[in-house]
Amino acid sequence: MVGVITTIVLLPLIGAIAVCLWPQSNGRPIALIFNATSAVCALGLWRNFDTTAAGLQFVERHAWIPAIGAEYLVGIDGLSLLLVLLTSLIIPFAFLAQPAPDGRAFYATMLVMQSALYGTFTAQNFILWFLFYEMSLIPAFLLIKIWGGQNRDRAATKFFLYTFLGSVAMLLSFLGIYLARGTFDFAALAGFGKSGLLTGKLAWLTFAGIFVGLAVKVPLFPFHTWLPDTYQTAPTGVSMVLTGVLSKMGVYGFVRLLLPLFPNEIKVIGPWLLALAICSIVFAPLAALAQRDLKRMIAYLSINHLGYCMFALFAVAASPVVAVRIDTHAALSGVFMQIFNHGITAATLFYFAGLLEQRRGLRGIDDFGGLMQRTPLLCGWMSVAMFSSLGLPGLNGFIGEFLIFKGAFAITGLFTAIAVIGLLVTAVVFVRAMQSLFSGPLAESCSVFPDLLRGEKFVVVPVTLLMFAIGIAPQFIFNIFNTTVVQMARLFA
Amino acid sequence: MTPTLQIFLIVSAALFSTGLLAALSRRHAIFILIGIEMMLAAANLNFIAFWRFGPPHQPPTGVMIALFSIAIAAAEAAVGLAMVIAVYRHYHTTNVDQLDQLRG
Amino acid sequence: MNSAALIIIAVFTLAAALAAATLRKLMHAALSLVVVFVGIAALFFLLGAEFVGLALVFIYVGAVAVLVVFTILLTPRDVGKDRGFNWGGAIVAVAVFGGLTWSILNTQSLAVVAPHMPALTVKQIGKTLMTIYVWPLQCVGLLLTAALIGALILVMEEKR
Amino acid sequence: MNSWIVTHLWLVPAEPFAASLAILSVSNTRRKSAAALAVAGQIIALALSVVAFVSTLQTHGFRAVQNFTWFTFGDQTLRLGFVLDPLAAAMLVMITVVGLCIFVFSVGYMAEDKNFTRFFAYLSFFSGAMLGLVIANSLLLVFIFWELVGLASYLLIGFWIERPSAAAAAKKAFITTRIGDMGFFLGVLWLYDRAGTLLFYDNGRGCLEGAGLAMLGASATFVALLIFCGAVGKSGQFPLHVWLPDAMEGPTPVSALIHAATMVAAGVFLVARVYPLFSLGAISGVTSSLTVVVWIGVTTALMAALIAIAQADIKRILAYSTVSQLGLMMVSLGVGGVAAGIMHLLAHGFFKALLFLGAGSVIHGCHGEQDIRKMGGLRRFMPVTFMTYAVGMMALSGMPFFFCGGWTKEEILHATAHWPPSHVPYYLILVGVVLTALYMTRQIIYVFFGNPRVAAERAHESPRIMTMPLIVLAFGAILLSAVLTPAWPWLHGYLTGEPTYFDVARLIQPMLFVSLALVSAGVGVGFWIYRKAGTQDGGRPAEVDPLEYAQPALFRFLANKMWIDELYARTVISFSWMAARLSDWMDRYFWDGLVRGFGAIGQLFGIFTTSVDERGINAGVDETTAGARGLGRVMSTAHSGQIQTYLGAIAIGMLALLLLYAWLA
Repeated sequence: MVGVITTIVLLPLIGAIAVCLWPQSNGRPIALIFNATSAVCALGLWRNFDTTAAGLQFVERHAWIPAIGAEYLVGIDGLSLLLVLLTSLIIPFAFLAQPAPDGRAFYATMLVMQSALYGTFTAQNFILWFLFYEMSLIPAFLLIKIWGGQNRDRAATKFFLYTFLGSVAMLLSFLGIYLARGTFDFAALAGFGKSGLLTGKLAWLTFAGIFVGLAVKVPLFPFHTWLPDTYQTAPTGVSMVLTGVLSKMGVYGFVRLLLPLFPNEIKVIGPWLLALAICSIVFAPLAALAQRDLKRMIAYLSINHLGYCMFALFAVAASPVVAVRIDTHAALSGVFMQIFNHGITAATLFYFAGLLEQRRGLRGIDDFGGLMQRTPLLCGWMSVAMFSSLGLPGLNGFIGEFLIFKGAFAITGLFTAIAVIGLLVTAVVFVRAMQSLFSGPLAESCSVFPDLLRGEKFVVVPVTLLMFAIGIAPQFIFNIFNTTVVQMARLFA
Repeated sequence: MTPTLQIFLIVSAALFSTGLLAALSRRHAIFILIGIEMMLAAANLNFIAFWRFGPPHQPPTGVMIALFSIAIAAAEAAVGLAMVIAVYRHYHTTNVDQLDQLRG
Repeated sequence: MNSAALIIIAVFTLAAALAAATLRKLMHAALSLVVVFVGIAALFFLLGAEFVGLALVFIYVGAVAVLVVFTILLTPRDVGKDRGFNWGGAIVAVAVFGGLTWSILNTQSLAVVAPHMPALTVKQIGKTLMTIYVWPLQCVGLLLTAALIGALILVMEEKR
Repeated sequence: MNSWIVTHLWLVPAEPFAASLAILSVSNTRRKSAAALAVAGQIIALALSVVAFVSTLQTHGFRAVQNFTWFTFGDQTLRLGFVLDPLAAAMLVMITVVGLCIFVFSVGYMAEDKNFTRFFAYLSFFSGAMLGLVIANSLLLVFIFWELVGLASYLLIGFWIERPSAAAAAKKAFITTRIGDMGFFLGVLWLYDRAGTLLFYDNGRGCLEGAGLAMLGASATFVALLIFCGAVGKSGQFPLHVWLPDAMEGPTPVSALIHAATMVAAGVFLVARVYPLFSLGAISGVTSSLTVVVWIGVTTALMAALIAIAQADIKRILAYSTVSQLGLMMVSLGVGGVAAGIMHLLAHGFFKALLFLGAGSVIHGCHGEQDIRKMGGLRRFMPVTFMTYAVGMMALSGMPFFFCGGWTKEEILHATAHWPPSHVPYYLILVGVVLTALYMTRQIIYVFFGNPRVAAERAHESPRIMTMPLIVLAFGAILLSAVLTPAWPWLHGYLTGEPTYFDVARLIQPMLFVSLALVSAGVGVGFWIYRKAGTQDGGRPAEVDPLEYAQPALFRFLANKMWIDELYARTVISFSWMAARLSDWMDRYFWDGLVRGFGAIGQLFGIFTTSVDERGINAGVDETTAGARGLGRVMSTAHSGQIQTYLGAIAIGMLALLLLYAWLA
């Protein structure tokens, strides 16, 4: 009997085959049907998920390669469920993005990536996890390389080299851990973490390997330089998935692997890690301020938003004294919230950037002007996404950021005070973008733009409503992971 | 004085490095193949030496691997040399400097 | 095991190897390669692996070296202008040699002498090949066949 | 048990919010229904506010809270709440009354605008956010509404979206106030950390009650100052006042509602709301945080009043006047006169809204002209506007007896005079009072007296729908005096929770004469200086200001707003641009180059062989000439397609592994 998680992971793969075999040249309808089916399964998972029970649920365990400790072990806890739901939300959203590449291969590749993402978020054994983790890399590479815009070769190679080198470092580290401890099971490894998984130089070496591998994926300053190029050149839908879900794999890895496995190492170099996160938070929006390309600008702000996640995680893990429970809970909840919120908000921003690009053919900030007069609806809904991204209360972005800051402030007040600069600069970036896109006299080149079309409204309105719902009454999201937060907080107690 | 394992290993290392030298420094494709053959032979020498100096046991794994390795090396040499001929026909050169169709 | 024999064979082999790597004329290098293989085969004899030594001589000296020579003959002219020697490669090779030697000498567990061992008979080898290693043997056979066909296809005249 | 209005207090802000949503969802062309919805929302909010106000009259020092859980994170909960006390109730009534007047006025003022419905949606949204702000019982909830108010202000300043100057002003307002808000945000975090709760009142466990304050201890000063940062930004205090005058780019009703009567008062309200944090551990009413408040307030009050003298735009004069008055309120709060400050805030809400709407009426009558030097003699063409404007001017100048501003100003002077640490603020404020009278006199003379100039030639009185709110507000500005006099200081007692009684003997106080003398001096000097303003006089051309003729250098200094904008442009703004460029450059070249350089180390062999080869020398030369781009070229050289290069890379990797082995062994 195949379990529900396996079904969710396999459905997109079957979909990919179906798209390839489908006689019509456009694979989008078929792809969307399979998306929807997985999403329905994910919703069923959510409905039957026991939010009060600790530990993994819906576990499926089969022997795979006993000789190297690899088993097929999937299961979800609150965090995994959150990310599965996010994936189910973002991928169909990305399929509807404009400008969309033609052909079946694009959709098939995206479906393969979706399957890999589901696998990554549900696998609980390192080998299996790593397999899915890498499986997501190759479709991403192909999507950028084949369907990307200008400089796609360079961007794709850079993306691949960075993430691939990171993965190699991580794999080697895990081999080291396996040789020392003889298991690949996340839960079992986490059990060793407290007393020190490894000792001496080897511990630092494995730590460094995993750290670099994950930091590239997130990305954390200064491993981020692949990101602006990649996000800029990738097709809109791919950028949405990259920022909405793929970047979360890194954060997920930090939560699931690095923090539980290396608590002592993180404590030792904690201030340096915090400084890196602060650099992400402060320098990325400053760099965004200097960008003229809309997608590149959003890409830099993505670095900033994930910097908050890293900041809170490091603060909790690196806290020199045992943090008060409320702070740990706030920081962890904030991170999870931010993961979800950034996923939908950044994807929406890319979606809008795509709409503008499709209408104008260009996407420089200076290529537009006075859009508010011509396309008030487009501008209005896009502004909502922008305000959500800059953390306006009442929209989703604020909840996560407030909790992150709340948790981090008690642990490391000075760093938090510096991190606030990031909030400010983000606001400057967006307000400036709104000024040059929406206001002023209507630019000649924009005078024939259509406003939001019916199909586009169907995409934008539900997502925006979700932003409002999370911003005003976020409890339904918190319910997903509250028990997981409590459980994880014990690690740091 | 009876020779230790180290001496054999050093000889093998020297042979390997010489092979590497040939493979890295010469421009002619056949020289590169010669270098690779030497490196493979050095590896075989290691297998045999470790087998001889290790604890005696059945089956003689080192010898077996060396045998297979020789067989595979032969196959490799056959294909490699065939490729040299094919490349020569196509480009009228065997100088690897000029074979950079895969330039990034 | 005789140290004197070992040293003589080793020096002989390495000298031939160096010649194979550095001689200007390809034909001379190919012939030096034959000498290298004979030397290695001698080392195998010294180590008590007579069967492998013989196989090496048959295969390398008998087949591979001949192949090399034929290839050299089949590609007589070379329009390449640069016949220079790349010293970068030499430095890397020396560095690799140094690194390997250093680690070999620094590993105490390698300073052992050969234990007494009963001679390895061809019968034993044959038995092992046909029992434990029967699958790899079949695979190698398949591989060789494939290589043979592949080489043939590669060297066939391109159709116009 | 709480009364119905306390448990349903959320309905007050919900009405305008609902109206805003409803307006946004109706078509752009249905103007009448949009206006009706907005006004209806405001009327319901007003009615509910009055109900709330009445319920606070039951007892002295009435306070009721309604707290609820917003969400649970981990096993912790975050609670928010609403509070109804005299401060909140008084603010509610003031905002809804003034707001209603302005809504009605807008129906006339914006009648021609093509985005009429959007305007009312924004206006209702603002009103809802502001009402939420005053009834919030949690610093976090205050912050949330605070930001929403800022958003509404941003949208409304930039309402005329096709004007680049409006967009720039909106941007400036949003960013400048957000600088203050970031301080406020840190204050929220700090308070939450120390007190463990953000609720103001929670049956003795709130952060403004005994136990919560005790937990704060010495950090209260920092928390208070950080919160004050937010107030500085929103209330346009020095040094973050620069956005407020520029905000006059918005439609005039917006200036009246947001930038005069309500939003800018939010800062003052906030300080009053969290006053226990400021006064914690006070010695004879003085703490270091309050001292900061006083000095910031004094600086702002005096500076803004000085700048107002040299402005020519009718709305800018009022804007600087607002800044100055807010400074005055801050001083009042800082020296301990909380009730006085809030009373002035309420009174200011009425008369400044009146003045702005009057200015709007003038601009409407003069067909969009805002330069006072081009007006003149308007009292004949616009009698109602003139009368109401004069009432507003008297109230703002602080003319005693009949105008509410006089009584509250007198009370502020009284409080300031007795501030223990220093008398300097008192004297500076006296100067400020004279200056206020002076610039208001100047404005009145320029606009309503003298000869009609260019813009006044075709001037006409505004329609009834615009003059009615003016009259209502003018009466409000006068009638409010009834509860402000020292003889029957009902409002003072209501706010402080002390019983009040009538005693006509207290009506006459020394401070009254000081105030009267100063205002008279200001008005008198004003009439003397500007008696011939707008006409040719001696060697002075007609278009030159008398003060400009007498003191050109000083006038230019003031007219250019003391060059503070320029100073910021040269320092803060250019610095942040440099930082942005630097970050971008570092990213593109340094970090990326560094990482690529790391990659190149792995491919050292590629570099090595190329540097030996002639091709390598060429690449090397290129590298030096092409600067940082050379690194990329070196990288691509590594991808040379040369198998030997790849082989070499493998060998180097092997060496690296050996080195690692050596390091570990």
